[in-house]
Amino acid sequence: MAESIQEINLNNDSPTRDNILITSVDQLVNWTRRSSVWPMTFGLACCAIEMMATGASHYDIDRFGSGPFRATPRQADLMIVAGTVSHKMAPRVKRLFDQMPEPKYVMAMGACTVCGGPYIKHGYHVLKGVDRLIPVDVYVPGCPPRPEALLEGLFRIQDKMKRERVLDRERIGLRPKLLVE
Amino acid sequence: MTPDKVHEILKAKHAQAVSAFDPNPKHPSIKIAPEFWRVVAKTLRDDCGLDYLVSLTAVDRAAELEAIYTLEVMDGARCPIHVRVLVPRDNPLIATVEDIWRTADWHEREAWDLMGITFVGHHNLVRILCAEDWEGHPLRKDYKSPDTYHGIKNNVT
Amino acid sequence: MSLGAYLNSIGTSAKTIVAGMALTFRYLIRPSEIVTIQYGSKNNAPKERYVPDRHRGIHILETEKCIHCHICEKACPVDCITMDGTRDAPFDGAWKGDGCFISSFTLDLNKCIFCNLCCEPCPKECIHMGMEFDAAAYTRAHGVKNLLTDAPYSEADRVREAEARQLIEAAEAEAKRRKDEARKAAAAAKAQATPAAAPAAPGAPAAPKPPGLPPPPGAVVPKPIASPTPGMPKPPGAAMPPPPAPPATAGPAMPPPPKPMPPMPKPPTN
Amino acid sequence: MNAPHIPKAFAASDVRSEEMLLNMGPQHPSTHGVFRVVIRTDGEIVIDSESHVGYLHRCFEKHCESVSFLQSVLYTDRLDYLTSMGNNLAFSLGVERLFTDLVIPERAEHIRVICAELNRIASHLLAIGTYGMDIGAITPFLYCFRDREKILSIFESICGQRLNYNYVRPGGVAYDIDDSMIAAIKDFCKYFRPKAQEYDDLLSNNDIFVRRTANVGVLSKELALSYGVTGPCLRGSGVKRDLRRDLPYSIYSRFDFEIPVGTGERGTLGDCYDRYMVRVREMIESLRIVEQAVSQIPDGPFKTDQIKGKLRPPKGESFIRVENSRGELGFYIISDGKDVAYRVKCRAPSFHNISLLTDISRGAMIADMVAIIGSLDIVMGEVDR
Amino acid sequence: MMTPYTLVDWVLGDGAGWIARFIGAVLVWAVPITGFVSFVGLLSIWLERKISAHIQCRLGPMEVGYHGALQTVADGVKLLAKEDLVPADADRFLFAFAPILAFAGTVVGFAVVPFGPGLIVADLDIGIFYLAAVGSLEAIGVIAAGWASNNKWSLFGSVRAATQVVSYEIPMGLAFVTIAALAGTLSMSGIVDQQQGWIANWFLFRNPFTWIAFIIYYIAALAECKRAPFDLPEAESELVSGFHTEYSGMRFAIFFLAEYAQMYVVSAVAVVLFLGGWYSGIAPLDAAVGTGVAGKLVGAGIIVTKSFLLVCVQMWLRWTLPRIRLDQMLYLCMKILMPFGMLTLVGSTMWEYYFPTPEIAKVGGGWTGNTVMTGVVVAIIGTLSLIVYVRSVIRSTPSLRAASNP
Repeated sequence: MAESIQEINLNNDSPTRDNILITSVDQLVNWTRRSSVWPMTFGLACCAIEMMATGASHYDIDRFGSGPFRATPRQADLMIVAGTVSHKMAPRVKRLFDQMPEPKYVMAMGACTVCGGPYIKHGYHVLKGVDRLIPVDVYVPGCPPRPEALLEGLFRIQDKMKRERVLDRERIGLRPKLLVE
Repeated sequence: MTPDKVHEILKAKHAQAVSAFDPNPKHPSIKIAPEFWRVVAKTLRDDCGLDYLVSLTAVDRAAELEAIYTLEVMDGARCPIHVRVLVPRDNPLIATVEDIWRTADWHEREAWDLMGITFVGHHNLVRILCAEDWEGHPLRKDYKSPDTYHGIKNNVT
Repeated sequence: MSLGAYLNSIGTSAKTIVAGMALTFRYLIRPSEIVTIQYGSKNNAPKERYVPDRHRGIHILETEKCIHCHICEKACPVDCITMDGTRDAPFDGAWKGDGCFISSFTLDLNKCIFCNLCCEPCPKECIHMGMEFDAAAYTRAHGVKNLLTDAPYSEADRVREAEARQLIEAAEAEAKRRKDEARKAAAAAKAQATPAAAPAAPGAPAAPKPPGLPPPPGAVVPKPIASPTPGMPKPPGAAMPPPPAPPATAGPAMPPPPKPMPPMPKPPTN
Repeated sequence: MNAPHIPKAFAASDVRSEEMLLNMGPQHPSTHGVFRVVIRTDGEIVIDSESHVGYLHRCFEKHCESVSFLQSVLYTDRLDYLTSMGNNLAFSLGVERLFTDLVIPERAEHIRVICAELNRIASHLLAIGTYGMDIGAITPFLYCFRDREKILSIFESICGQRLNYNYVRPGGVAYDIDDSMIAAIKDFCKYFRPKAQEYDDLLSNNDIFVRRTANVGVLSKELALSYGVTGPCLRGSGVKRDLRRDLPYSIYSRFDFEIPVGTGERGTLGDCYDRYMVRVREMIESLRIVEQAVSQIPDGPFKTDQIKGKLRPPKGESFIRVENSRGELGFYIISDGKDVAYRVKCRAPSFHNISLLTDISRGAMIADMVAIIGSLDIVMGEVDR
Repeated sequence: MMTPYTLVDWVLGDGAGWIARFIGAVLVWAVPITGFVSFVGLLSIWLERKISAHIQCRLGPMEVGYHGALQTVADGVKLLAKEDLVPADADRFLFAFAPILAFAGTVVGFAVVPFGPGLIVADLDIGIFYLAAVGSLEAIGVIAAGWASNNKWSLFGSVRAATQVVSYEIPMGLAFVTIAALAGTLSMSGIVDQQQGWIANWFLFRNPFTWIAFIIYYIAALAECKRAPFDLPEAESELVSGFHTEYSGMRFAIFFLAEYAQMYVVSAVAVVLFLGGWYSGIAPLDAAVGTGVAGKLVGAGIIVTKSFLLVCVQMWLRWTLPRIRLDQMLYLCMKILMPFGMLTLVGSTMWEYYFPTPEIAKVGGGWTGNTVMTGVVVAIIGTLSLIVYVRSVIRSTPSLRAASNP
């Protein structure tokens, strides 16, 4: 079921994307980034409880180096948006995302952040998907997704990190697009 | 403090205020005219001892907006009584009871925010749940949710 | 604060701190207390089976039992199930259901909240929530799942459904035309029969048994589906070519109204 | 060069120490979700605070007016997402109250009580864990989650979901529970009793924890009653009120359990420590209820067969309250005979419990402010609905 | 007293000019010390995550290298490769300089920390005094960081750090003075030499008051490193993350390293002052090893393992105890540690006056008066911990508990 990495190029805009040269420096730096993804505690609603469960003893996200949940956006690499983003909360989410230092990644956890979830038809105050606000790297559907599904999402982020290039500031082809209809 | 006794007290004190009384044991309710509401509220709390406002439900009856106060005696037999206050839809004004029951503060702000009933005399009647600059009162039957909010598309399924 | 209380407070805090430390030390030196299921670990498999039988995971559809009744589509609170097909006549590239032909049955996992409200009212219990839970994806499009092929909804699916749409309309139009003819033929047959019968038995008290359903005018054998269309990885139902579908009975034109929703069925045995 | 200006002795008023406006913003590790407090502090002491809620307003009441009764049970799951079984039970009882002659089978009643009480234990475990983390002890949080994981796996084997169960429905429960699940519940009861003792060593008796919570955030009986506070926060102030005992719904009258009440043992009556201890003792009481219910569970249908097809309660209004883990969760349901409710109002306990933060935290320190918010144990899904 | 004889003299001979000696000192000591500091950082960060994991019934870093061995390397290099971000209107220079100041304030303490019989950077004869002086340099870095990052939370963190670090230096000073009075010298190697011989010779067992001095020193050390119950400056749940809220990437890594380096320094000093430095406490073993290169290596091994054991105790404390409040922290310092510190100073010197440890014990160590005293104290400690253990066993098995209190 997992989408292979080639599929990331769905929104590639530069033809040279496929034969990019991953130098050994890239591989080392990508390995370090991949093995210590520090998530930011950004729990909004029910998905936050499952995120805590992933951090707890039973599923232990610390095994993959993502143990320290940093409270401040400055020290976080991965922003897991866990829970419904309402319109009143949206500007805060945007600001927190901007405060994160580059290379930053966003994981939309739960149906509410992917596309509005249970509140999609009558939720006037709910943002229909957080990718209308900030570019999302990985979508993890579920309401709430199991801790294992969250770990799968983390593995997707790690797979994506494998293809980063240290000098490529704009992360051509890998930087996700804002959903603008 | 059974509903019938409350009804007698109210009948005795404010005869013209009480307009209807439904003694159904499962769901007792009294209808009060809005202009006497503040006075009746005082007697409800002081004389009848209903010192605990459980909740304030704002309902959009097609022609009028209705505020249902669910009251109860905190220490006694816990049987809640529902007091209805109906106000016309165009200018829905109800006197605030914030100083009588402290829970009314946030409940009235919520009723104003979602249903649009203005509570006269409330110390800061601002939106509590929706965003500060939200237009309209979402729980009204004729409410249409906005298509975009701050440029972000909203009505999409 | 008297000297006694002062010393006592130091004593209690020391004692309670030592008690707490003793507890954590017991956990530190006993690796048997570790409860971690090593999910996703490359070197050793997870210890316990982590998904129970009734787990609400990603849906599985048994296409052969589906009667295309749209109940699950209506029961879903977020409308994430969309299906298309017809009960009237077969068309190319259709998945064969139980008395119907389905062209598309997609489920948008992004919207789905895994509440099992679609599987409960299904009269044939052909849609179940499976064990699989991993649906992480890089793009939203990858979240939409085609339940007929158990694969993400691809571009090819969309094109195939557009064509199927035309075929369905054609098939339904043709079926309706055939039904009108049947009704006209039946009406004409009845018109001749009644003037002959009327003078014979005006006084017969017992109402004559209402004429049985007139036999369908010569069962038009619909064109059997050509060989199962290529590109259909999931062979529909039995391997042998599907028996010619009986044309809709000449009785009530629209398909039999779906039975009133039965009381909530017994638990799903998925 | 004039003589250097030697200031005369500093008068206290000369020293400029203006107050600071601190924004314990919607995203803060200790605000238990998206809850914002604007604090005016003078150094470490909080002078005044103003709470802002609504960051998780998910239009629950609008949904109940737009989707059918059966589907709105879903949305009650997501109100107090730590005790979803309790929310489902409250909504189901409210809808059943609209019917005149509806009888719920015995087995369904027992399953409902078991699930509600197990969910209460799970919710209190998380409340105690996060409260320990607010005070600074991280390990109890992990122990609480380890025990909570056992309850979640029981719920998942019963209804398939770990958090939002959609299990207790008007008319009974969605699926039956078989013997393996009953055995799992019995094992949990045996497993959990000694574990509860551990939390005493780590938190309840720990002198640093006691000093951080005793005499902090004292909630007097009158203030609690005037704000309509219910649940462990009210019982922490010594008021013995519990709907399961005062206004018994479902079959709670058959089980014997006590109502733990704050006694002010380590500080004054109604401080943070009392609220915490009430939750710890309530877990043991809930465990007793579950043990009794599991032993008495009869066979039989798990759902009434009086409700056929579409759930269409008769026209009328009903108001029902249930003792959830955070207090009285009430539903005012107005139905006009159709299968979609005309209006549903949810009376959320956390909405009341947090509204008194301004009065209770005046004069406390910032570290105490965090302890007070933790001891009130609010869930934002319920406050903002 | 041995003449100060440091490695630099040994390498360069004593004739070289002061520039050569300075460069020699840099090459011979500064490079290995910073190497050692980063090694200490790597090891103790990994150790902390593993200890905290096993305490919390989970596994901790597993996938990055065998059992997470390369985890800290990955963290470090990743922080290096992060964006260099300075908040909008922060004070750029101070923002950049603060972590350096904090790290320097910690590493400078390594100058007097011995690693073996001769392995000491500068065997100052005022060793402990130098340590007390240098202790508060790191606090200046933290205050600068809090002020420069223009964030109210970090300002709170830095002001709390200021009060804490400065006020806990007094009880630490008292503990230093108690040991200096016993040892008669301030130089670190001098103090360690006094603790030769049997374990009974360690200053910890010298007299009952040094027990209290050790506990006071250890608590004050915890407060200096801003750890365990005293982590008010970077209180995770109150001040978002205290003074290093605005720091990211490399600057945050330097703060992180400074914290763990200071944990090591403080533990090493505790080992030197109380737990017999590089002596293993078994006289024949020390004698057998002698003072040659082997002696230096074994001595270094002993002092480093002892220090890491104390660092592990600090981690064990952190993952058990909640955080105390600002006023309680000051109450503990002013009302408990200081009075008891003065008590131990007076007590231990009077004890030394009435029950002097004869010269033999000081130099070679035979069985003497204080051995009896040590036996008594060890017996008391033993029975006490036995009682606590038995009580916890009784309490944890319900059947016994029911019997014990009907």
